[in-house]
Amino acid sequence: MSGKHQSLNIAALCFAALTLTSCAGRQQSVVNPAGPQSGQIATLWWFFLALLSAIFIIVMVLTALTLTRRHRGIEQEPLEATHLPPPQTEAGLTRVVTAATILSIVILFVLLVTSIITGKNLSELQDRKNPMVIEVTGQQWWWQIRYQNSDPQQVLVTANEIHIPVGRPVMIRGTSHDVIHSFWVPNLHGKRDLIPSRVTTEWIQADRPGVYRGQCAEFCGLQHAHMSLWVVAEPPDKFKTWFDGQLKPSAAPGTAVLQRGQQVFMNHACIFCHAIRGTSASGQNAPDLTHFASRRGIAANTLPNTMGNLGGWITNPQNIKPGNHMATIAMNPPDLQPLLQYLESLK
Amino acid sequence: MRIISGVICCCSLMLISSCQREHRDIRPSPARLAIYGDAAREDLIRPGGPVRPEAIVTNPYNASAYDISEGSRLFDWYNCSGCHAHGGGGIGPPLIKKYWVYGGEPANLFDTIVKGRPNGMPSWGGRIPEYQIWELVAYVRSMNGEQPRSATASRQDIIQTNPQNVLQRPPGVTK
Amino acid sequence: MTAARTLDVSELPPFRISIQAPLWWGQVCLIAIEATMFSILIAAYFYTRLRVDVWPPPGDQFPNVLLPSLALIPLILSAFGSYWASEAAKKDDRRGMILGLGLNLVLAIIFFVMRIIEWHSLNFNWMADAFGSYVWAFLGLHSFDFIAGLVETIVFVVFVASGRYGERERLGIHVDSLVWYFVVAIWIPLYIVTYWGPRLVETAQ
Amino acid sequence: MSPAESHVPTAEEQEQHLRTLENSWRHPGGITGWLSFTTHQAIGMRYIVTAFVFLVVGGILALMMRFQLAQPNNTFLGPDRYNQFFTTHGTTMMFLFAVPMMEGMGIYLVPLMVGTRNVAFPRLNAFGYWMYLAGAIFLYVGVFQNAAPDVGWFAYTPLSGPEFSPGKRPDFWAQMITFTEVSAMCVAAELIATIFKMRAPGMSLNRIPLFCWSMLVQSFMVIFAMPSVMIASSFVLSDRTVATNFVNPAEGGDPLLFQHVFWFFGHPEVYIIFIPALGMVSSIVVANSRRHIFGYTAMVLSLIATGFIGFGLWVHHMFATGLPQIAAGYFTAASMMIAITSGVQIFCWIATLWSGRLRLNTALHFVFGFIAIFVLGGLSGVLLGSVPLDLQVHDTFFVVAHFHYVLIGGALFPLFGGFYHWYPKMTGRLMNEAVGKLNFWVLFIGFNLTFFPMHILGLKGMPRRIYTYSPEMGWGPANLLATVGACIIALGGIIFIANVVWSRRAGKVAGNNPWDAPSLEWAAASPPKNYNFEYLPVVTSRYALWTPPDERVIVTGLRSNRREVLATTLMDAQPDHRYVLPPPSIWPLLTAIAVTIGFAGSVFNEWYITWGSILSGIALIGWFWPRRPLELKP
Repeated sequence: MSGKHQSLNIAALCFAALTLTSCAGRQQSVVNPAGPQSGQIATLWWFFLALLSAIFIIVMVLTALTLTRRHRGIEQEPLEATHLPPPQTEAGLTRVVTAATILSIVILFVLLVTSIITGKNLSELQDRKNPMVIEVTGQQWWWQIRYQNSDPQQVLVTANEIHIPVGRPVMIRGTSHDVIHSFWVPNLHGKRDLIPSRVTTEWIQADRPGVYRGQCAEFCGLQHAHMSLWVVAEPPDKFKTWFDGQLKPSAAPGTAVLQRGQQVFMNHACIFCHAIRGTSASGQNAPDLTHFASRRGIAANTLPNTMGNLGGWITNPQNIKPGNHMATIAMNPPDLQPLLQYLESLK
Repeated sequence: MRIISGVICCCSLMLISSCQREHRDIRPSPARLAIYGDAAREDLIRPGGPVRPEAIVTNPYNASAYDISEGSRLFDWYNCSGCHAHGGGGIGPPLIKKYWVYGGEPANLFDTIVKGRPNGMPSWGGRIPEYQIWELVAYVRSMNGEQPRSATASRQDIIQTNPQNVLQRPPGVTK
Repeated sequence: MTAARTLDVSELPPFRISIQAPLWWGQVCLIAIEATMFSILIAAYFYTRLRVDVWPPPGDQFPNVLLPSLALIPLILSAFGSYWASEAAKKDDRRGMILGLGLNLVLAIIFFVMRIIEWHSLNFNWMADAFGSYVWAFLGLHSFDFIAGLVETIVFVVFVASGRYGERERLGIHVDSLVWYFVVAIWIPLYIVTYWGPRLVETAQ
Repeated sequence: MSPAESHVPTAEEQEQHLRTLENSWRHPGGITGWLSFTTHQAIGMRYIVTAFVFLVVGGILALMMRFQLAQPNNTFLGPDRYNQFFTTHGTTMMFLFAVPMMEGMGIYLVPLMVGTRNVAFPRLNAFGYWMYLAGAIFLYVGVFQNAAPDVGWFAYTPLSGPEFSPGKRPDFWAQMITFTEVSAMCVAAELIATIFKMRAPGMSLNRIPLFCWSMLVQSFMVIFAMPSVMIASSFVLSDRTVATNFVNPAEGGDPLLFQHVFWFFGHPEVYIIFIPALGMVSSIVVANSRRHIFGYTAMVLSLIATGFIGFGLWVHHMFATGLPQIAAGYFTAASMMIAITSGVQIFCWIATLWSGRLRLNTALHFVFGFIAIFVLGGLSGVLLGSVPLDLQVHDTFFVVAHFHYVLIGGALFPLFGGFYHWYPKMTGRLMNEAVGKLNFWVLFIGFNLTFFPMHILGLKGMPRRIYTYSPEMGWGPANLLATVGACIIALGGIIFIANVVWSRRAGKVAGNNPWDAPSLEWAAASPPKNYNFEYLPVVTSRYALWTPPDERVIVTGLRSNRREVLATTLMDAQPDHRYVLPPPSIWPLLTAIAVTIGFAGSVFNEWYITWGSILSGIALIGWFWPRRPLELKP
């Protein structure tokens, strides 16, 4: 049937289009799993896809066959007299339709069982003994990340970038500060909504080192499109060094320029919303900037973290992310340059 | 058919009539980015002081629902609620009232926020841009019903659900 | 269309005041809609209630049950008035219709007065919390239906008393009785949820 | 009561009968007269035309969105505009196009198909249309006031709550729903009463045309689904206006409650939209394969089963909120079960086509297109029913692709087929077949070009409802392809409109039954007279017009000097009594205006509810004011 050919052509066309850019977009893909959960789901996906495509093709072929000359009655007597085909045809059709119905019930049952088994396996991939707990709080439009720990000295607060050790299950406990968001890193696991006044949990685990992109998947307002995060999976030792580095307070500004920059930061609205550990800045409404320079992106990874982008972001955030909550402050160049240098020094 | 044309007519009428309530000044105009600087701080000799800036005396964001809600967000973020609670007052005077020491008109409120006032009200002029001050003014006035009800939020949705408290809850407890 | 045979229906009555009337079925559909609405609201009530530990929330006292329970008596009796009227409507008995509707009216008003008195004893309003919102939603929605039914009854009394009525109005009275049965019947679950709900589920916890 | 060998009306009796009938069913003249029409053809046509206008409007919005997404970091619309557009697009297509369009077709066709003169409650019918129109205007007043809803067509709280949606945007959304629900419920009630009580004598339940069955099931779904969306939208509205706390987590409410209540409507809504379409498919297939439908009983049962199961799987829209395993398992099973009922119908149609003698006209083209697209959409639906897979593709473009395959494939294609099938009945002229087939291919190609790539976008991690994306995501090419496809769809729409307009003037004259179709609407004149049938037909088989003429029976003895119809019994449609329908009236419009004042005003000030109720009370009294003659003389 034309429908089938049509769809297949389109499919081919799309895959062609995709291969052109196959290098790009691998970091946020359902079919490029990097952990056990996403791996299981991907397997299930291919299984479903194969089975369902088979069904689709069969149905389409049958439909197409009804279009042959024979069925269009061009080579057969018309039905105008009775408007019913001969009884044996009818009986045959009844048998076929019954069989098809039963078959589809069986297939659906198989799909149901496999899907439930996979679901069960997913929920069993947990490390109850010494879980590594990361609390993710969705906010319009960024992610607050909090490495939970019984020892308050070991609690780390950062934003928009999660580092996890390879091969260790990590428990994501999520909630929201304002509206409903959804935590989604396709290469690692499916979605989990972050709902105000509720805590939702999800277990993720990365089996190979890499940088995986996640994005808010529940519409959350003006800048829903620019609310992404990076998950960096590293070998345990590398993770340890990163973690310890992040625990340290920010380095005191060495040079005069950096001191000036810090002063600018403290004297402007920045200080009301941002925190920099080791200074008097302790705002909680916006990302913690203690080790800002070590992060990959700014504005919830809307832009790569370069001094140029940072300058553009600070002077006019509403251009880059219209509607976001960062204050627009007309800052004169003599103030701006030191501030940028100071922020970029927060390694 | 006649009905359809009628619809089109009133739609075009709507298009012409602008609606202040729904206006969203997402990109504040450069004119409203002014930082008044610490020079604006109140001198203790002349409480009240002259209204600044003389240029604008009516709030540009008056009756704009978006800016009122932005104001209420800033009211929390800049911790105004620390002293004024949610209008009820505490360390600072209540903001839901009829008599204002330094005047309750938009221009007076603007002035108060820019310069600060004796006995604790800090000067914000040096810190936050003009447009945010006007948003705060709009919100403070809405507390006293001096903004159209249709532009004011009926209530704050999730004031008491602080994520940290939520996350501290032992599993299973829902409230 | 051309046909050899015909089916002559001229002997059939031009109307029928019974379950056979299309209007009866239309009314049943509208009642089904209302009933569904209230059941969903009740389900939502219990969903909300089971998410919290203290119910009603601190500060809200239990709505007292004495007056509403007494009020059930005139309410249920009023349904009989309505039944009387609908039977009379079938037999085209004018006196019966007036008396039935009148009885219905008087008892309904008594009930409503009792409800209004009872409202003042509630120490919370719909803005207080979810509990308040639901209680007032139940009361408000049911009162709305109730008043609508009341007005309908009054109108019919006027029509019948003034003699400007025929089969259509009699059918109307018959079908209107369905509405009134519903208004009465739906209040009983709502009454239980509103006044006993908090207590019952509380003890269940 | 059985057909008697009684007196067949003579020619001059018929003449006389016809004249009085014409007279008692004549439309009132003048603009007030036009505003007080109550015949089902007029109201049905108003529904269809209005709904089609909103299909075009929604389509234009969709096209704008496609332009915005055509390339990375595009600034054609910007976030605020984009959010308003996709919300208005979804809301328009769901509430202002799909449901009213299906109801319009039902109102137009059901009385013809069951062989009566009008719907059971003509004035309620008119009222329903005015409410729908008022709701549509209300929403678009908002749109043009820069107050279009911008929170998604299922305005999740707390995003749609008072704190995060300043202004009146979600209020316009919520109140528009109230309008359209009232209208939908009126239609449901009167269609049920019509199908139950006003069928032609002899049309027992097992002889009802499948389209009427589907409208019946749809009407029942409306009755049990719509109240729940009214509750949901009222939660939002009252939280926003009078500060109730139904969904406010701070005061014991729960945002998830809104999702439950909304989806308890939202999922059946899909079936409310496409079950009538299934009925249309059956009509087209029967007429154009020239044979009885295969497995009538199986079809009816699966329609009813769909109606029931449709209420059992709302939670599969909420898997990502983290539900207990067991609940998720149940809803997966339910989602799979509904695939069976749809599958049975597909099989039956294929069997019918297989053993029929196909007349491959445009309508049948659209049926084949429907099968191709809808099967694909249904299969991807099975995929979404599985919890683990749903966690990945939920709220991505994969879902966007899925529901467009189901809704456009499942509802729009049959609808266009229906247009081509019934256009001759509605206008008396056939649509141009050559243009029609071109129209089909353009739409079909454009559709697949637009929505198939979205599956892949979803797998590549593109969430829905994002107004832009960065180049390095690699979503550019597929999106560009989709935009091109959208333009082709628009072209298809233009071809269709051109064909409609051209055929209206110059199409081939159709005659009563151009397709030699079996159902009763083809016995009426095209376009039908206000009274549909000169003499009401008596039905002796499931395919009335395929019974030889000499076995046909007509009803005599109905008075023609007033709008009188026949009420029959529920099960086997025995004549029970005659039933007089009211004359045209302006009161439905006045009532609708009164209710509109209440609804629209209450968005800004809750007291309007009171004023609106008082006004509508007055209007209703006018509506039911006793008519002369008070006594219905036999």
